[in-house]
Amino acid sequence: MTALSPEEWQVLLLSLKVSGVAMAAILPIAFALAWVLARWRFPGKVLLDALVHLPLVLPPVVTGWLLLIAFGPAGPLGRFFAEGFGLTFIFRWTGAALAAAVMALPLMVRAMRLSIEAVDRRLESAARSLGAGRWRTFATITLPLAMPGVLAGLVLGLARSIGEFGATITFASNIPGETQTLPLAIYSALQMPGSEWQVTRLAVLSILVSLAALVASEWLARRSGSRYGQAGAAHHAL
Amino acid sequence: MTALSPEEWQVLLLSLKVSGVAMAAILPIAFALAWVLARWRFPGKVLLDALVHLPLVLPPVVTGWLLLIAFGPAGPLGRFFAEGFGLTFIFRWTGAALAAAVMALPLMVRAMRLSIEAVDRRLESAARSLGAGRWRTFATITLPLAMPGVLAGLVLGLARSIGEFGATITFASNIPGETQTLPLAIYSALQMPGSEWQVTRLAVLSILVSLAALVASEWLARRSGSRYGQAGAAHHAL
Amino acid sequence: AQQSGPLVLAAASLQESMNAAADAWAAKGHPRPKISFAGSSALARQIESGAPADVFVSADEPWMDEVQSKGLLRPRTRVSFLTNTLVLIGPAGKAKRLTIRPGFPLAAALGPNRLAVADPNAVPAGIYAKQALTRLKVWPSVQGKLAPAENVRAALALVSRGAAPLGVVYGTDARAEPGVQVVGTFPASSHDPISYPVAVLASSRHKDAEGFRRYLISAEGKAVFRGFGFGAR
Amino acid sequence: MPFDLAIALKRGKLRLDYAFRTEKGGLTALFGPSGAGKTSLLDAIAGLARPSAGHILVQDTILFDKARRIDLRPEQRRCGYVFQDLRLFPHRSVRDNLLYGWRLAPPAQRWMDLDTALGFLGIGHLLDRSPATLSGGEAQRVAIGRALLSGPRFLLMDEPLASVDAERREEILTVIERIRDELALPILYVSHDRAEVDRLADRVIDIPARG
Amino acid sequence: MPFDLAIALKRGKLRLDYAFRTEKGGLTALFGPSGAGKTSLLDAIAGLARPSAGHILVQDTILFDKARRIDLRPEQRRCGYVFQDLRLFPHRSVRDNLLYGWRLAPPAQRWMDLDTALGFLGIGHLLDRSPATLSGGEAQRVAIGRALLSGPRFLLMDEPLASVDAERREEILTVIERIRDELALPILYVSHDRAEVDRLADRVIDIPARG
Ligand SMILES: Nc1ncnc2c1ncn2[C@@H]1O[C@H](COP(=O)(O)OP(=O)(O)OP(=O)(O)O)[C@@H](O)[C@H]1O
Ligand SMILES: Nc1ncnc2c1ncn2[C@@H]1O[C@H](COP(=O)(O)OP(=O)(O)OP(=O)(O)O)[C@@H](O)[C@H]1O
Ligand SMILES: [Mg+2]
Ligand SMILES: [Mg+2]
Repeated sequence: MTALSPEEWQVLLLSLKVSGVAMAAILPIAFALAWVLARWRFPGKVLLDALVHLPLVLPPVVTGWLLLIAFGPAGPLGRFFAEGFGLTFIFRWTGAALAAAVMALPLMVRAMRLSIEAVDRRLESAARSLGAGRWRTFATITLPLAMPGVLAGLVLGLARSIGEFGATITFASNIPGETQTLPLAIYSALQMPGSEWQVTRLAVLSILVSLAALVASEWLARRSGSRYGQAGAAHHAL
Repeated sequence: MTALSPEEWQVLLLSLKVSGVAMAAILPIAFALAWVLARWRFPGKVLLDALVHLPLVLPPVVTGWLLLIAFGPAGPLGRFFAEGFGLTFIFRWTGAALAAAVMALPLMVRAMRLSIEAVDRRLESAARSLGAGRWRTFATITLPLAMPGVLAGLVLGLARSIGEFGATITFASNIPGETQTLPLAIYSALQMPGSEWQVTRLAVLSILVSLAALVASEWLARRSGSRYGQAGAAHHAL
Repeated sequence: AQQSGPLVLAAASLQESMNAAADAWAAKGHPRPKISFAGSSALARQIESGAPADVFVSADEPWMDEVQSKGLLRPRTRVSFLTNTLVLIGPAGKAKRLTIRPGFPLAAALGPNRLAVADPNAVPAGIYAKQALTRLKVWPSVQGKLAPAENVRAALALVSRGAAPLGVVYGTDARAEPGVQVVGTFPASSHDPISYPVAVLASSRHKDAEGFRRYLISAEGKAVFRGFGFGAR
Repeated sequence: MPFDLAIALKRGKLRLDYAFRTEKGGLTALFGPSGAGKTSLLDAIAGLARPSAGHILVQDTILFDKARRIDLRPEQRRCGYVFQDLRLFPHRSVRDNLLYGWRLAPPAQRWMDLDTALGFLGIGHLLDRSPATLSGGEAQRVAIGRALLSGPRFLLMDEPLASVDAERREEILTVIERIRDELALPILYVSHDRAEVDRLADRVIDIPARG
Repeated sequence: MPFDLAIALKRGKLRLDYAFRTEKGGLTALFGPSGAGKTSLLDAIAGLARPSAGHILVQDTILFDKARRIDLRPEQRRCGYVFQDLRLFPHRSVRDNLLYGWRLAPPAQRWMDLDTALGFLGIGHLLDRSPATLSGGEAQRVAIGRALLSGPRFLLMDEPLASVDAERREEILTVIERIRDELALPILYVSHDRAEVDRLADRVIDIPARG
């Protein structure tokens, strides 16, 4: 494989920017939702759960269309962000990031929720009685213990956001240098007959990016010792 | 909302068939992969992991295209299944199920893997010393303890398969009554101006299907007592 | 912002030709337009939601009608400037010629296999194909043997990959893909005229928008598209 | 008064009632059959189980009073709780477990340092280990050390020496006696070992069997 | 010979060596300081830790022999292991925990039935409870019952009475004595309680401290 062309660099860097910003923005929201779904009990919880799953269930094009209605220049949220923060989404890389974040959300919430539910709450009460407040207990006990789910959620979300196509093209359009991420570039290439080589190069780029994310997450998982439970059990190997 | 038209019924029932068969077929494979990734150590594990994530990373159209190459009439796997089992995929509902299964795979594997990794292996060795062989230990201890992940994987996979569009239309085409699932019907409707009402009806159908799946999974989770860990900890609520 | 070119929303099937036209326009000293290629329906919805673009090139008339009916086009800028043909294709080197006339034996030529088309209920190329096959009285015999694809390029890929022995696509697509060959051309009378309208959007503030539109519909612009097999009006 | 409490507590279908006062400092042993509710009582005092009625005072500080709507959060109660099920933090080294509460306590409240604890508990060589690799008795000693190092105002010890060997037990008992006498810390101590109780306790509270 | 073993075992950086034989049936106590390697030895005999060398025979059956490449799987060894950390199955009721091994054992191998076990362990009222809701001593008795009900050929008991109250302890000890005498089951028994050991043990093996 020869070196990347300037256009390929542009697409790659844009993809990284879009996915990176999407993950950074959605991670706390996803964790908060996972927390609420794991720990709280309230009427309508199933509805919130369903709402979170929505971007998974609906065809991405429909999600993109809904984003267009909500976050477009005339949409209520679109106006809110434009007037409140000077933030516009349509035809901008921020829109691609928004689409990627929304599509990644359900995957992240599920993985994190699973790990939060698995945390032994007796350890939290031990921390409390040792003098740690709610927040410190959360930061020093719950969050590290839920780390495998956070990392899994991040990997899933990142992979999903790297691959996001339908919602992005519908909502943010396919503008080179602004919203043309890897999958959109692949789509454009697929529109031209005889572009297999170009498609392959772009697909391999996608794969490499997420392979890097995977390796990084495995490394983080090992470093954060998030598999401590197995360390002790290792000598019980049968 | 008025009653469903015959076409809508057809789409709904086909979607249920496709997703149901996809889940039934992929569940054991996903669990086996999750197991291997959670429990085994071998060179190239990261590669297997990356391979599993592939359908998430690549734009669905590319996955569909790869399926076409592998499972098409001329593809190696296509030939294998056609000759060995009389099973063809292209342009058939089985192809839509295959596409849905492949797209759901990474989500299912991650959720299951997370739960398998969280199983306390000391409990497995206790079962072994009480006379249970590997398989019985698996069936009576490991699997039930990993059930939250299995259920989460099923819900994620089902939602994803209900929403699957790009790979299906590329690989299995958009044949009414054969491969036209809910998202494909939605797509067709979206292509025509003034079809918002039709799109909305179909989207609501999708949502209802996965809401039902969610409720069922919550019910199963409660019934299988998969949150036993929290039962005892409930009185430690702070 | 006026340093960069106008934002053009163009149907995905114009990918190569529109890029070539933009290059030619840029070579004349203008900032190169930014072009977003997607399905006409997606682009039209973006325009309807108030997206700030300058020029819209649709692959069919109904979506341009839709946008126009909402008052989103700059008055008197809409022109249908390109035409295309509809052809029957088969895999390169393997397909036998078929004469396309009323009642021609399409079903027999397919045998047990399927005919690749763009979605005949939704996508323009599919709608034209359905019209043509209906007028030629072969629709009833092939109606159950269709493989409707997401768009015309995907239908093309089904044939070039050997998944379908025959397909109905635009002449421009068939010409660009070496993996297929034209088996026959549908008479222009068998379907509505295939035309591509262009218009400047009402919200456009870009000084080059009208200039680029004029270039596209000029003899020079049309020549670029002719090079890709389009007809020009 | 070191301990002054009268509470009602729900555990599943069971309702547990407790009421006692201890007159002066020292070590109070809780003695009673398995399942009588000793751990439940300690949980309530630590603020980890909420009584349905009553009050809890430790050294004249109100930790809980239903009528006056006082319910101090666990982290405000400053108890040094050695849990029956230990509850070491599995993701932290033995050192970090030991210092968890120590680091949170204001220096003025600390009354034991790490080296002292390591000495009489005999766990100096385990500092860098993960709790999952400890033997039963090692883990138990770490749990004792963690509670003592958090600078508590009173101790709740739930069978703290259950799987500690005789020699080490002797050393730890001596330290507990010193804490009782020199620091005058109120201690609630659960044990099934009559000899231990007789030696340590200034007073024995009997928790009768229920149900 | 009830037990005949000589093995070397790795635990982290530690290397543990054991070698002893017991001449006739009965109860052998393992006595030694915390961290000496008592649990590790029981794990090796149960087949849950693999020795790097040596052999393990119980009642003349070879469970492990490095030289002859024999290594029976844990489920083939038929040991009744009361774990120091109990290891009750959290997703099953107390009843299902108790009957887990019982159901797996061929009827001819069972030598105790559920009612007998419930009787002397005093856990009849807990059958439908989830292990997470048990008190420390209750859980421990369930763990003893589960091991006895699995119809084992020999018992490995790791501080089985650590948090059981005196009265109940007496009853359980009586039953263990009966098992030792009437069934002539070899028992390896870990305890830190000298009195308990003196009363039960036919022989005491000292496991010295290491490192
Ligand atoms: N969630 C629950 N549901 C039902 N019963 C419960 C629950 N939690 C605790 N119990 C019961 O409450 C009683 C008191 O339990 P507790 O742990 O306080 O006993 P204890 O005196 O500490 O016993 P031990 O000496 O065995 O540790 C026990 O009988 C226990 O089974
Ligand atoms: N994974 C490990 N890494 C390092 N050391 C370990 C590991 N597992 C066990 N050990 C050490 O091996 C030694 C023996 O442990 P074992 O559990 O057999 O002790 P024990 O005699 O049962 O002690 P106790 O009476 O406290 O239960 C201990 O010092 C323990 O710390
Ligand atoms: Mg207790
Ligand atoms: Mg031990």
